[in-house]
Amino acid sequence: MTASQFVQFTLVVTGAPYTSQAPQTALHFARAAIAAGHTIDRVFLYGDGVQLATNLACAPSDEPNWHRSWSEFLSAANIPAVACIASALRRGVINDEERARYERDANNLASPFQLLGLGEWVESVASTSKVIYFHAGG
Amino acid sequence: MTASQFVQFTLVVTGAPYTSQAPQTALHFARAAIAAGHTIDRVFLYGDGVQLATNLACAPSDEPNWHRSWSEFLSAANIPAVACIASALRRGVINDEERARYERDANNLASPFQLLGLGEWVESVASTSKVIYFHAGG
Amino acid sequence: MMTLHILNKSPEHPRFRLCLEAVGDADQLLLIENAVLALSVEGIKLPGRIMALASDLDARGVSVDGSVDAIHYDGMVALAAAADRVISW
Amino acid sequence: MMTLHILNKSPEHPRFRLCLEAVGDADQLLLIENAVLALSVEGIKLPGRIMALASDLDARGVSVDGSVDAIHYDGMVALAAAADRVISW
Amino acid sequence: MSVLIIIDQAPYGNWSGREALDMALSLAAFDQPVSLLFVGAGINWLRKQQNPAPIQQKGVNRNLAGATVFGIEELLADQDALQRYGLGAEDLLDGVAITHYDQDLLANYLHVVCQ
Amino acid sequence: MSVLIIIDQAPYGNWSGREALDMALSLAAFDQPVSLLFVGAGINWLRKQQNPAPIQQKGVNRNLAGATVFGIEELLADQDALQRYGLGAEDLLDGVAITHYDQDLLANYLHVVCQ
Repeated sequence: MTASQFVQFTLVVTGAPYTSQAPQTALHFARAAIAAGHTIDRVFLYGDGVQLATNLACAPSDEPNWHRSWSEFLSAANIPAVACIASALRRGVINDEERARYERDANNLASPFQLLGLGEWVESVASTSKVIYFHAGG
Repeated sequence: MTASQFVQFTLVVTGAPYTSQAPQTALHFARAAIAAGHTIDRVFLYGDGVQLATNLACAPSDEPNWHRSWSEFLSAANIPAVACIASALRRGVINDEERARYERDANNLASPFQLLGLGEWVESVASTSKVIYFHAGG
Repeated sequence: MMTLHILNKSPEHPRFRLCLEAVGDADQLLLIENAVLALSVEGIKLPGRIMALASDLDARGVSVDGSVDAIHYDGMVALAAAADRVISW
Repeated sequence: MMTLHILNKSPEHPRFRLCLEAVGDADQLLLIENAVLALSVEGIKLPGRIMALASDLDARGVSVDGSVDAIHYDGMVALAAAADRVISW
Repeated sequence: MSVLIIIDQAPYGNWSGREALDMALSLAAFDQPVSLLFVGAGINWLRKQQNPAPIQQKGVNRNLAGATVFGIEELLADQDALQRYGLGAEDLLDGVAITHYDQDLLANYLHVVCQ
Repeated sequence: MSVLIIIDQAPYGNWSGREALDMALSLAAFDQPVSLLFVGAGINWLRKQQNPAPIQQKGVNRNLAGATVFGIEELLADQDALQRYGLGAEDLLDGVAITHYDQDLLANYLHVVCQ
């Protein structure tokens, strides 16, 4: 690969923070990809990975806050961030629209995440993007 | 065992709903224990198990709602229910007090769960209760 | 000391072996959730007295012969109540 | 077709074996997270060209000899960008 | 860009197999070529006699049995996994092809997901 | 009521080992007798040279090395796991006792947790 061959990545995170290392590894990868001049067209959270999109997590003050680091990175780099709506609803991560639909008292979807369907992921798979998965380890 | 030998159980759930079968198995066990005349002195959620204590999960209408089933069972049977506060904070399950402390916009702890420390679990272990664990499978 | 071992991992999981090594001849082994699949694996030798949750067997379409007791949740409660010690794997 | 295999499971995990069976001689194998522990297991034969994430090696106190390339996240990105196909195990 | 989704987790004990199946169905819904490969404990998704009603979960048999109707190209079962679990072709859902998990099989797909 | 907490998961890749350690420390804080047993991939918690700063996690070495100060009675390492990972006594944190995982070992504890 020559330096001019930039790649468009889609990152799919399926492991939850403070449960797996997946969101951490994915964030390190994402930062390094941007630093190298590549682009990230979408970050897609699936399965337990949607837990990264809650804005109610409160990390102890002596530990890194992976939720905030991710939100700040996505906003600063202007990367579209999607949590799979089916995964998120089951696991209690909802936006204002779903709060109203399901008649709940609150919503907890962190900015800049959106709740959208698997079609977003299909779009990445069908495109020229390189889709890289970050699963829970073990 | 004769019919008169009733046992006091503590149930510890460490697997998350819609991720593992643990909360389902634990609920079936809990109902059968009560039906048989035993008592449950405490249900303690630990690790990923604290996800059972969110009130924002929205199960599809054609699937059982394990969050609601658990809350209803605990309230009806008047069983003290605790989510480990350290596990819950990291994973974004908070009550009104923590919402205020961490300056969040919402809280999402389902009734009748309380956020308390591991000392609650220690109390069960040190007592005459039989502590039964329900971990994530795989 | 009679121990009830509750195992919920599929036979591929490393915890499965850990559990089997811990089961004594006088112990009881209760297979639940994915662990019931072990009953259809050729050549797995399970120690102690073997039981399995009927609903988990049904869910996964696993049938058992007379050497295994298929029990329900009330049976699981009775076993847990009677055991000197319960270990969940 | 050159495939980069990214493996993050410890050697006890059933996915570990699944990955090793999928790695061809011309492929690259990148060990990350708990998978770096495999480099200290006696007698594990790893196929293809082996790399490992330096930060995960450091975290777990695993040292490697010259047969393994310890790389950083920028190296991981470069490998992923250059590969025809990337499989995360 | 043909996609292979590998399922190596047993059914019902966790959600990852179901969510992998949802991925396959989504691809098919958008007319993307996709195949499913069942290996290891994942082979148990393919048993005929599943009845998850007692554990209050949805059976996937119907979805899997109708997979090709939904546009999924192949349902592949690894031979070694079948043998390990004592399963013959007669024990499996209709429409399953028996194959052998190895590098050559994977080489047929440009995108491989092992969730 | 002596408690044994078994750790069979490798460090840092998931949180279960850390949360098991927190359980042990809590018991010790309330003066309850507790021991920790490291088996399988969990043995890697006991390595001397861990440096999780580059992955921004907290090292547990300090907690483990001071375990007995905190009131944890024993840190036990399974011999087979040590051998598998090529670890000798000199590679381990101070205060670790080498043992053999089997039924007899577990029989010493009335409460066993394998999280």
